[in-house]
Amino acid sequence: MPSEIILKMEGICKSFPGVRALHNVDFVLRKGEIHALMGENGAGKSTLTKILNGVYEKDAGLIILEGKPVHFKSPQEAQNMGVGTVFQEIALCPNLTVAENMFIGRSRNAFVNWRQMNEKAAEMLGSLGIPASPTQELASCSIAVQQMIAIARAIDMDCKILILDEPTSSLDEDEVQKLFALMRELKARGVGIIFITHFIDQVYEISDRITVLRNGELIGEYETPELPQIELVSKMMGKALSDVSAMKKHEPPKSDDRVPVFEAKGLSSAVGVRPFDFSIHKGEVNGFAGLLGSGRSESVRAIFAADKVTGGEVKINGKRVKIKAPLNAMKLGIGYLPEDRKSEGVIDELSVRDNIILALQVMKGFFKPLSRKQAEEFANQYIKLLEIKTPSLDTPVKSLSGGNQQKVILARWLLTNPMYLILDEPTRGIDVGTKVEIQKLVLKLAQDGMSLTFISSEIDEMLRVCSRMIVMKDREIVGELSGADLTEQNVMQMIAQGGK
Amino acid sequence: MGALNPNKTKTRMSNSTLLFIIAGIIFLVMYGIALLTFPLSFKQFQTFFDFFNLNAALFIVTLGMCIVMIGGGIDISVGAVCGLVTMACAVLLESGAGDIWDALFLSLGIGLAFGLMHGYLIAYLEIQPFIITLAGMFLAQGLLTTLHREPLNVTKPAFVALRSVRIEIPWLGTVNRLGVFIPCEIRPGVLVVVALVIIYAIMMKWSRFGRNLYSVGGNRQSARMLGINVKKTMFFSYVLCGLTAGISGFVFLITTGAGNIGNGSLFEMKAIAANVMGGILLNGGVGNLLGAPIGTLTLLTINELIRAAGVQSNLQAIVSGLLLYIFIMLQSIIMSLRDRKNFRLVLPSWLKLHRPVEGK
Amino acid sequence: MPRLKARFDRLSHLFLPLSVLVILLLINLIKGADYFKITMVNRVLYGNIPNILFGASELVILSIGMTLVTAAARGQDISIGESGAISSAIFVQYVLNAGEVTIWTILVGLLISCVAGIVIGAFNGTLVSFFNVQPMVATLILFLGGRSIAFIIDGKVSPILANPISNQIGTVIKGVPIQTPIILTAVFIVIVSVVLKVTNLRLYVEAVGINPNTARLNGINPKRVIFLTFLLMGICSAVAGFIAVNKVGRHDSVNLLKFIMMDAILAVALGGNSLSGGKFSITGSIIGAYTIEVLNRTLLRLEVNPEAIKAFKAVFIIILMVLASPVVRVYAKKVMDKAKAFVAGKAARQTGRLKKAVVSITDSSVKKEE
Amino acid sequence: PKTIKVGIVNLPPEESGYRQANVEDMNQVFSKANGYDAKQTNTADNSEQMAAAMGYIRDGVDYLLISAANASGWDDVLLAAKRAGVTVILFDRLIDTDPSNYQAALVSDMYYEGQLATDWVLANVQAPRNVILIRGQLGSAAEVGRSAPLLKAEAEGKLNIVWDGTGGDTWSLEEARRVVEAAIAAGKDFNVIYAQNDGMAQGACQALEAAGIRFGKNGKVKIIGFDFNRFALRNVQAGYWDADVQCNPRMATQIDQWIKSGNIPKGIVYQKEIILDTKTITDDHIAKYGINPDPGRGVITR
Ligand SMILES: Nc1ncnc2c1ncn2[C@@H]1O[C@H](COP(=O)(O)OP(=O)(O)OP(=O)(O)O)[C@@H](O)[C@H]1O
Ligand SMILES: Nc1ncnc2c1ncn2[C@@H]1O[C@H](COP(=O)(O)OP(=O)(O)OP(=O)(O)O)[C@@H](O)[C@H]1O
Ligand SMILES: [Mg+2]
Ligand SMILES: [Mg+2]
Repeated sequence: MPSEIILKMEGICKSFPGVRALHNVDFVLRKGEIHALMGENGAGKSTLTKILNGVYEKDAGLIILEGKPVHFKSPQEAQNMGVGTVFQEIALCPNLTVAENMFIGRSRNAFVNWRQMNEKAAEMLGSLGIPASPTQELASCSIAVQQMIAIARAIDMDCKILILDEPTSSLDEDEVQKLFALMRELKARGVGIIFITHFIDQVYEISDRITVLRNGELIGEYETPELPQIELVSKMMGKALSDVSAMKKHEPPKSDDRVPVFEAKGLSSAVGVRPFDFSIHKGEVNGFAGLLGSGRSESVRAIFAADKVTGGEVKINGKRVKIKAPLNAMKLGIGYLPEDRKSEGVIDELSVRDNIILALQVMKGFFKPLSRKQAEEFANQYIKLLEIKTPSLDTPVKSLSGGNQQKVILARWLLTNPMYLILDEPTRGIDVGTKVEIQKLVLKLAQDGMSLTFISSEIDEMLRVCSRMIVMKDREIVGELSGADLTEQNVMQMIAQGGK
Repeated sequence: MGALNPNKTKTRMSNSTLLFIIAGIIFLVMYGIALLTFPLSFKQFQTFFDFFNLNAALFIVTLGMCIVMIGGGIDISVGAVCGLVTMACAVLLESGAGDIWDALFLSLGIGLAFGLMHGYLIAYLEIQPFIITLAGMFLAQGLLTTLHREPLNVTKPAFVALRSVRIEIPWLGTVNRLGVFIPCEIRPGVLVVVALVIIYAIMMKWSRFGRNLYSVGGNRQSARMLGINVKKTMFFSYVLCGLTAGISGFVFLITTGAGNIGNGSLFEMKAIAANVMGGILLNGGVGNLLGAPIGTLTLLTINELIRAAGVQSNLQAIVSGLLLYIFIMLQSIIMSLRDRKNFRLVLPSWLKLHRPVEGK
Repeated sequence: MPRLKARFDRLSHLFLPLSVLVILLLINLIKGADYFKITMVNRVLYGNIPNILFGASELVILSIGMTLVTAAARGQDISIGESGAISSAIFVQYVLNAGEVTIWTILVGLLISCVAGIVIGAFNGTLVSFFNVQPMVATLILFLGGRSIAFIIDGKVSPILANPISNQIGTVIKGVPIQTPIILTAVFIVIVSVVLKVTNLRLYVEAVGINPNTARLNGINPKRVIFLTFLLMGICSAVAGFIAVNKVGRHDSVNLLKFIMMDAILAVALGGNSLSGGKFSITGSIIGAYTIEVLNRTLLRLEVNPEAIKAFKAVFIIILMVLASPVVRVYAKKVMDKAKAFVAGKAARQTGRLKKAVVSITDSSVKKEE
Repeated sequence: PKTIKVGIVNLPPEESGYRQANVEDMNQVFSKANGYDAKQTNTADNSEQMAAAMGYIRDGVDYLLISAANASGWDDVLLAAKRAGVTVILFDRLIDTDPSNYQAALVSDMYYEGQLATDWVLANVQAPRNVILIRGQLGSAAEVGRSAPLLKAEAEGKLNIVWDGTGGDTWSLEEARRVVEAAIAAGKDFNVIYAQNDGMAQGACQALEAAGIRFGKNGKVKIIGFDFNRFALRNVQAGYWDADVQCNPRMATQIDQWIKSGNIPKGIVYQKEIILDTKTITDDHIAKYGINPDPGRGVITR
């Protein structure tokens, strides 16, 4: 495909205090191609795109856009020159309407034509099937919807280069397909698309070319069809990976305890999940399956009392307990890793150490601070265990890459050694290698007697670790699958048919 | 998912609108109660007009403050700048060095200068607004005392003529103690207030700057990512606020006719209070510009209520604090009630999307 | 060595407030070399430094509370002066009605005024944490009405606290060479640091200030933490009011701690803390508070015309804040790096090409490995 | 007899101790028991004051008493009062307007107070007279009035102001203390402290005391305060301070007499005010003229 080169980045270097995020990276994007940017967590993918779109300033290197060297000092300049971005962490304004979020910062008119804007927005939303109204405040949309709005905005921007930084991490299969259709359309129009994701299948489905980064260095650029999946993974990880496939065959542990570790009857919460029953046994891993917005997160949040619980009865090891606030749940041995990392997971300005010990510390109580030495020990232990890439314990967690932040939160909960751990999308934004590690970890924890709930938008991932699957539809539990019945086919069917 | 028809989605009222409506209703209710309890005072139209006539400067300052508050900032120098302008203009006019136009330009110039300084330091050097505008306040006060310490009356005939301009409304008015009919009158400052309210309201609702400011106030980081020039937007909000404070100084001078060290003192606090009552949050990103005059009216109505009720001197501050308290509580309770209930009311059941917005 | 560096890094946030303080002290030194001179007057240390420590005592205590409130509630308490005036009015009333004044009377009075401070803090804190009112607005209520309340408690006069113990608390205790308010402030600071040591206050407050949502999901109740900081602020105000009223010997509801919130907020900012919450440094704020005291005195020392004193203060604050501005610091660092690179470059050129060759060899070998 | 309706427009009691006394005095004298139906509005904002005054005129009061925050801009209000037949009496602060616009004005003459104090210095302190001037809230009527005679005397070469300091926004003791400490640190030679209110004089004394400088009747430095707080008078009586100048906040009785007698003078009336020093002060004075509580004979308030 000898098509015209639209963007050339040469010798890009970027360091943050204590980290070399990019070193001498070259990158070439052609007109009308979808170019996947691959790498492990912290490889520097986001950083590279952020240098391109003016969020960060590069330390060294050249950016040549359509043959002309450019130097963007702000996303605004980049946008004006035709570089559109969907950021990894959604960057929209919650206090503006959906339509405004789609159009703000784009027009150079001194005045806003509301009617026209709303009409255009409604059209876009309609054609993309985004369930939101143009005049609705963005804050009232779910993350997934916000993500789609961000995409809609970028797509509508009429740009030459479109950067999609993990756009699919919170979308379900349907929407991913919709997005891909759009990407193909844009590609046909000659837009160069940089696509970042950790879903390898998606890369092979849509991309033309792959650039692999590792530890801030360029590994190479490849034509997608010419690079076998296994090789891609090993290039990303820097080692031959035989256990990727080996992993798939893990047998979920079965539990035979009679009394469930956790049992809920008629549980409901203020955000409107229908009252539901749920139980989990010692050493069991179960999952919640369902479409986007089917209420999976809401259900587990009710278990942890993350939203106000409005009714229901809860038993732990057969004993009735009251869980009114997250602290109750924590004290009873429940842990919860929320799906929205940015607003509910990390405390971004606090150090990695403080973020890791947070939950344990809170459980110990206000008057019993861990000694510094102890805290450091704990933190180091988990940094090693989960291979968290951080320059130091004192680094604020916000300067870690998305995936490493996620690991920090995981470490936080593992440190409390819960009896029952709820993981809501723990692998979102995590690279393949680590994903596998996490799945293994989950199974190991279960073998050691921990009960886990594992929610993921990738069904096969759940199938790999869960021994029982609870299927939800429209905020209601419609059925359960386990044992031999637990197949992708059956899950899909149940979601589609709503139970029987 | 595709089955979801976006047209079915009913729109939830935005925080700004809701707060504005609360502010409006509370003001109306309060004024209604005032009318019933103290008809003697409140039934006279002139009472209402006097709110504007005598407090035009406060209204204007509040507008400027409203803009920076929507942008997520704060400017506590406004009162001092207003005071400085009155004195500077008084000195200018009294010394005979300039005429009214010069004075007007001087007030705009001073306001602009402060606005530029604040804007630059806050937006481009990223210094905390509270501190910089506090310094701005000290600076204005210091300049004022350096300029002239004692009260200074402006006696220049042209100015005196300007400041005695009245627009009479012959068909509205009251009969006073001696049975003389006094028509209602409006002073020139009021026209400035009305003009500014209209201009600013249009600006905040329809101009790119206005919308950008909302987005910057809501989330600075996101605004930048959306391609908004955050620094420029913030910069302009402070420039505008400074400029507005300058205008208010001139209007203040037209209202009272003298430069004085006490002019505009505590305006910043009043403006903040008024804006909050008008539904503009200090966090930024939320509020309707029209809330600013509504809030100011509420504040002034509280004053007039306290006067008419003859509240004991030492209790006046306490009572006005208490009324502010009740007001804020009402606002907060309504907001939290809505957070609990409103979804069921406005949205179809399958669309109950709710997750508390971070940062409240 | 790395340990030392880590420790140094941890203290790096103090660089700003300290450097500002040092600049001011230098200005004073230039004005007169005897600035640091300390003499004994009536067997008590006397000089500029004791005067500064003495004068700043209330401000230091208040800025500690302000730091906590700022960090957790992401806003400022502007009613601290009023709160101090009210609680000290209660203290004075208690002492005046207690008959004979002993040290116990004073202590009980202090305790009562602390309770009053806590009640006031609870009032503000309730509004902020449970009713979601922004701190500055919530505390505006007491800012407006507080002094009237204090005046009414005073019985509409300005009562006099003329007893020897109060006098000693406000000045010196016989035989102690340091003025009592300085000692009290030091004790207070020690208590605060002990509290920070034995509790998780810092972690809770910072977590809540940065991300209340996450804090909640990790078992912290953000409302309670914010509420707590206001209670602590109340205690700080009460103690500051106690010191102030004993210094003055008279409860002047109008002037006691007037406008001190501005200085306290300034101290927090000068201490390198963000006024929009999150991470905080109490040490920074304390240094900031002393810096402000030094600043106020510097202006006097420079014999600035009283009419212009505020303008000068403003100019000083602006200069200090500009020096402290993140943008300027980044810029300065760039310039420094360039200068360093230049010097290093010179050195490198002298060592000749040998090194370069080595570097390029190692570089290429690294590349080959991949 | 029929109750007399009075509207009082005054500054807020939070402004100063003086104002608190003034406001209280007004409230006490214009009471129901005394045959008045009076309301008082307290605000430092000129516009709000005018709004209040207009309100009282609309309410149809018989007398309108005004202590204006700002000396100007009142013409409309006064005219409205005239048209409505309301008698206007100014107290404490004058308004810059044609005297025909109001009936009477009863005011303290701050300049006169300053003159009393300056004259006292000239008469009782040997040259060279090196004065530390501690100003109150800058630009306030009291500060302007009390500073002027001293500055004038300096201009005439009768004394030197070696140090000129201010409390800025406040009349606070701490500021005064700082000012004197700064003067001491700068090695200034001084023998008079002219503090513009009693609290500030007290602060100055604290600074002197800490520095071991003797002051008062037997000391090197002469202390002058203003306002006639009883504690200040006791300090003077004990020879701890040297002189105090009266500033009488109690104007209500006089105005009450005028109204009741129906014999209101026309134009400006200045209150009679005095200066007391260690020689002239008596217990009677303290009891009669002092404001705020009395610490008792022999008690010195440091
Ligand atoms: N603002 C920042 N400050 C300091 N370090 C940063 C910052 N942003 C990124 N880094 C560091 O730069 C490196 C590259 O991060 P980047 O976000 O580009 O990774 P990524 O490839 O996008 O990873 P992920 O897949 O997890 O999102 C990481 O080590 C990260 O810690
Ligand atoms: N039909 C809908 N349209 C738009 N938003 C919805 C709809 N149904 C639910 N939501 C919102 O979408 C968000 C996601 O819902 P929830 O987290 O319960 O679902 P989930 O199955 O966990 O989905 P996800 O894959 O996003 O985690 C919630 O905030 C919910 O309120
Ligand atoms: Mg990334
Ligand atoms: Mg979910």
